[in-house]
Amino acid sequence: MNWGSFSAFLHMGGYAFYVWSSFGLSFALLAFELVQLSLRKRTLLKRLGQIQKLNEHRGNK
Amino acid sequence: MSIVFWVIKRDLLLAMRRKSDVLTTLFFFVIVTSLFPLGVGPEPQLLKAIGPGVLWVGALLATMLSLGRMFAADHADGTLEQMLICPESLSLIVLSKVVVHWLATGLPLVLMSPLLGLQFGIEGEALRVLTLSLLLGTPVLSLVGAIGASLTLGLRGGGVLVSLLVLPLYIPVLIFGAGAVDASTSGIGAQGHLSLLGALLVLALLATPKAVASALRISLE
Amino acid sequence: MSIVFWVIKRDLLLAMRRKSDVLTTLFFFVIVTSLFPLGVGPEPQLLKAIGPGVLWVGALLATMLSLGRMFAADHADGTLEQMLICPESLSLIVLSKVVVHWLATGLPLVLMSPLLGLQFGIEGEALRVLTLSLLLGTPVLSLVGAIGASLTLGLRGGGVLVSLLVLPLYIPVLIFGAGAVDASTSGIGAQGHLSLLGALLVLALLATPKAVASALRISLE
Amino acid sequence: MVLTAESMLEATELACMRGDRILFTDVGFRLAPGEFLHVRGPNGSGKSSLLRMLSGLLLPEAGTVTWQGRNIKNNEEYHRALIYLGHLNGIKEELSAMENLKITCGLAGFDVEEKDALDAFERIGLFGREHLPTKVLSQGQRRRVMLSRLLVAQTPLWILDEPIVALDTDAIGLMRSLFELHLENGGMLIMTTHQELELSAGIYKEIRLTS
Amino acid sequence: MVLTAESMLEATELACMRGDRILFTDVGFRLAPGEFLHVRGPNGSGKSSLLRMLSGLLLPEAGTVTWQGRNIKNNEEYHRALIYLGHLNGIKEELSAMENLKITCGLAGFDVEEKDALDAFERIGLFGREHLPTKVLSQGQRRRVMLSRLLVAQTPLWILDEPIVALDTDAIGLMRSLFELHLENGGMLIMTTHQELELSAGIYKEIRLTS
Amino acid sequence: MSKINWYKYSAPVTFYGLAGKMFPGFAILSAILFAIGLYISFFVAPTDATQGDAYRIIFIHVPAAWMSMFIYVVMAAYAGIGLAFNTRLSAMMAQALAPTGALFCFIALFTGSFWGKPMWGAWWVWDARLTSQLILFFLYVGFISLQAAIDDPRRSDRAGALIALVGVINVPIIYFSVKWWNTLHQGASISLTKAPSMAHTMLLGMLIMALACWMYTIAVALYRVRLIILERERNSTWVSDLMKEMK
Ligand code: HEM
Ligand SMILES: Nc1ncnc2c1ncn2[C@@H]1O[C@H](COP(=O)(O)OP(=O)(O)OP(=O)(O)O)[C@@H](O)[C@H]1O
Ligand SMILES: Nc1ncnc2c1ncn2[C@@H]1O[C@H](COP(=O)(O)OP(=O)(O)OP(=O)(O)O)[C@@H](O)[C@H]1O
Ligand SMILES: [Mg+2]
Ligand SMILES: [Mg+2]
Repeated sequence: MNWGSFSAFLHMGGYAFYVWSSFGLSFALLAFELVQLSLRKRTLLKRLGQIQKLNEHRGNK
Repeated sequence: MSIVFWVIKRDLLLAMRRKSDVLTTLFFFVIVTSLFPLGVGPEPQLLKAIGPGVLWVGALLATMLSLGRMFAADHADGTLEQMLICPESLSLIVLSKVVVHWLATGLPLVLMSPLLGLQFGIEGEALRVLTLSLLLGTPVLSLVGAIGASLTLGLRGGGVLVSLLVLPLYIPVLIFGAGAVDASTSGIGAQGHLSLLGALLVLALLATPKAVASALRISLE
Repeated sequence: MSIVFWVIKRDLLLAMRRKSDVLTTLFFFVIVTSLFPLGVGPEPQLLKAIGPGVLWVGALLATMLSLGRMFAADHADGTLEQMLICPESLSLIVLSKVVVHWLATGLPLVLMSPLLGLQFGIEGEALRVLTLSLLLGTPVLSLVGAIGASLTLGLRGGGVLVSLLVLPLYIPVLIFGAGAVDASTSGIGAQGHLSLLGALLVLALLATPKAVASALRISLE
Repeated sequence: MVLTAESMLEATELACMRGDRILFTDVGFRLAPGEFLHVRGPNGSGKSSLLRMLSGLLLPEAGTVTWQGRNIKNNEEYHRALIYLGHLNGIKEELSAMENLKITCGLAGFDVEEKDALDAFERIGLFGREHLPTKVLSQGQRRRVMLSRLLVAQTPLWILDEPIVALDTDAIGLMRSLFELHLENGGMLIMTTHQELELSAGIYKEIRLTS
Repeated sequence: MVLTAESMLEATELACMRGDRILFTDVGFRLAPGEFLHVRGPNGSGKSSLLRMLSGLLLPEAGTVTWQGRNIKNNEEYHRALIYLGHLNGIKEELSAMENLKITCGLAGFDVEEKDALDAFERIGLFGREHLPTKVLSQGQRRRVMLSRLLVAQTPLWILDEPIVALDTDAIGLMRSLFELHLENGGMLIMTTHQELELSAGIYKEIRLTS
Repeated sequence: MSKINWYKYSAPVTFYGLAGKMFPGFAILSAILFAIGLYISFFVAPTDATQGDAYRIIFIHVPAAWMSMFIYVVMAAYAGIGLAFNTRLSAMMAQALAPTGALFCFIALFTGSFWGKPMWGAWWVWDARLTSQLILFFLYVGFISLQAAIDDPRRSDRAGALIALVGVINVPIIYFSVKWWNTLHQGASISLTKAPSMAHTMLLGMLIMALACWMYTIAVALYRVRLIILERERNSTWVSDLMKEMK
């Protein structure tokens, strides 16, 4: 174990800003990609549902 | 008044739809500034010295290149004809169009400039002054550019003509703008340069819309 | 073979008729390079150091901006369709068009560069190397640029796309080109850089026409 | 030449010169509500030029055009009363039919409801294509987008340069009935076309240009 | 389906998809010398798309097009035998009619004599306008510049997309007789048009697309 | 309608199901590996003698840099196969990989920046490696925006493939030209300080993080390619059957 205390861990030997920004932003970006993908899936399914409805509507006619 | 709303709405919509037009200018700016280190070599000292100049020249060129688009599409597809025969004041339409032009070209440049400044090693106060000078200067570039754009509408090789017409008018803006940063780093203070830029902006706001309106009428004869 | 003749004749005729198109590129080159002293300040030492870089970046930007015109007019008025269904080899047509493009944009830049070099205080051997590097490099820019131009034909905001696509491909040319002058002034000798530029030229001559031909077919689907 | 109460648009002794060629001289007419002026003539005789003159886009070499007795130059009222559709479509390829219509009408000074616009598109046969960018539409469909403006506008004077080019027979039929309705309601129509188009309403007038 | 000796152009089971819309499926025909294929259908039904497919500009979603039994893809011989004129003019606004004609023919692989070109312009009614830049010409005159190519070319297959749009009646008459001559000489013609155009020569065939 | 050659549409259909089955496995694997990798990065690996704790950025920086390069090559390979054999699935795979590749490229760029500031005192220097990474980012953005600008999927696949191939030929040219440019010019003032004798645990940590990134990439690409398939086939019968099932 490298760190004497939790605050030492957070302090990162004086490089807290750089280290945490790097890791934080990186994982935030990965998470953002996942969120964006699931949003895209949701809108796509909605649109497919609409197409479906439209087709049924036409079929009934 | 509603005409202003419609023109702005339409042009913003078009800008959104043709996102890449907006991006062109921004990207061009980024390219110009990033190519320089590749051209002149990587020494930090040299880069820091030429940084503000490069950014300002980049902004100026990017704006100049986007001028062609200000009225050209409307001219080619006949919308401009419709605007001329529309009952509202043409100056107002022109002003709205210029505002959208700045929102779509000038503003992104201003927002991008701190990042590019960092690549040249410009930091702190100098970076702040650089951004501020661009914020004041780019609207002037759009306004003055509109005159050139409207005068050269539909002419063969409008491109070179626009540049020829607006370039002399742009040079004061460039000198005060790039000068502001130098003044601030050399300790003179950028106050004077920035006020002059502000004065140029007010002048341009008052004078150009009418000039552009009459230029448009002449061009569409 | 006669197709080459006709394409070249036609494009040269059009270039003569639209003289201002040719002038635009040249003029842009002149502007970029002349604005820099205004932006970065007048110290001769600084200017001499950045001179080759500025000229090369200027040439690169000028070529990049002219790429849009390479196929756009032919696309808009349907001539390109006719070329695709014409019995002759498309690669040959493409090559002819690129040649004219270079004659109308690259060559004038090369001819102009000694003059602009002098403005930056570049002289003697260095100036000779600069011109030579441009002479070897600008045809590569035209050739490689044709790929970008053909792929983005008729797309929204082709402008930025072309820049995005060709820029990374241009960088080696820029580096070797601007590097040649530095190498010659620093005494290493420009031989190596210039041979590399020559190699790039041969590579581009062999590979690009086919790539452009297929890009055109893709774009006109 | 006394101005009758009814004649709204009046052109006197118009002349047009293009390059070093005189296209026409001494063209004049009066137009009252419910009248239809057909401008005829072979290709290149100056029809489009005349129409542009009447809309104020081209200054006449000689002669004047007046609207309710006032010259049309810088005449706001005239521009409010006019729709001019030329050879150019005046539509943006990137925008959909719906956006195009809303915006052209907005620019002309009146708002269109989404519903009215949809109605118009349905009538003109663009149903289901309202939201496609116009550049993917066929030649005839693009013309229809431009013409849909006539369905929602309430202006008295229409100046149309070959409006029915590229339209199929159904669409031509629709346009014919639209023109008839417009004339019956007291509208005025100035038009060129090389195809035959007989209207059963309105008073027919004709100008023949020769080349 | 046996290939008869005479059928030169043959299309089988063509299908076309645009965006997510199926425009047509299962379109097929054979064309022999002296035959005239009229592609009909309302606006947006896919006529232009079919013609582009037949000229090799658009890959069919399904089906094949053959010329003398060989697929037209990368088929030089076919392209030598073909003239395709679409909605776009394919002419350069800055060049004169004469330059345009010479160059398009040059690109298509044969040279035109100045004299023949002048003859063609005289016949098509552009006399005296040959040396004006085409951009100052009227709408109909521009179409004529494009069509003048048909007067000097010797190719057997013409594919024309609404060729008579914007032409006046004289010019339409001229085009009609030109088409008839072409068919009589054993040429083939594929065409769309919304206007009526009855030809008194050749064998008439028809494809009707629905929307 | 029956005359359309449905055969060439069949591959995406089957792959749609397959990708759905494979996705969870890779996703879970990547989560576990990330956890282990992060544990090693922060708790097992010791503080560096010269760089202090700032060096820990290496555990995200280097894997991201590796990924950005690998993904480009893989993407170009898929695109090339798609162009040569007209297989739509591989074109879709290329399209699905590109955003993730660009993302890693971006991560490498800014983590490098955040490392450079404390180490060199500058956010950015025009070093060969940095510059070529920046250019790689431009290549990604070019590919993505070209595909996004084309509405017609067939054209967008083929145009994208062409530019990806041209790009992949150019990457080595760019790399060497930049390197040469830089070494010719540069004094000894600044150079990329290589970590002294890479410690064992550091290497292990980097490898595990890299593996985690790989799993992440595969999972995300599978997920995205499913969406692309659905989007493109939205009018086909199997999609509407699927939609009925889901109701
Ligand atoms: C924006 C800045 C930076 C960028 C774009 C960048 C880019 C890269 C790239 C592309 C690689 C992979 C190279 C390969 O595997 O051959 C890499 C590896 C590496 N980078 Fe960076 N870097 C940056 C800043 C830094 C800084 C500031 C440091 C340390 C002070 C650093 C240390 C390393 C190390 C140690 C490696 C692994 C070296 C190896 O595997 O050979 N980087 N970087
Ligand atoms: N610079 C010029 N020099 C000579 N003639 C010119 C010039 N500019 C225009 N013209 C002529 O002016 C006429 C333009 O006429 P216009 O477009 O009004 O014709 P139109 O009647 O609308 O024909 P169309 O039915 O073909 O549309 C053409 O005959 C053209 O040749
Ligand atoms: N991306 C797309 N999405 C939906 N529909 C599309 C798309 N692209 C094209 N279309 C449709 O394809 C058709 C194009 O048809 P085409 O141009 O061949 O028609 P046409 O028969 O020549 O019509 P016209 O008589 O008007 O010239 C139009 O109906 C258009 O709406
Ligand atoms: Mg006309
Ligand atoms: Mg059509």
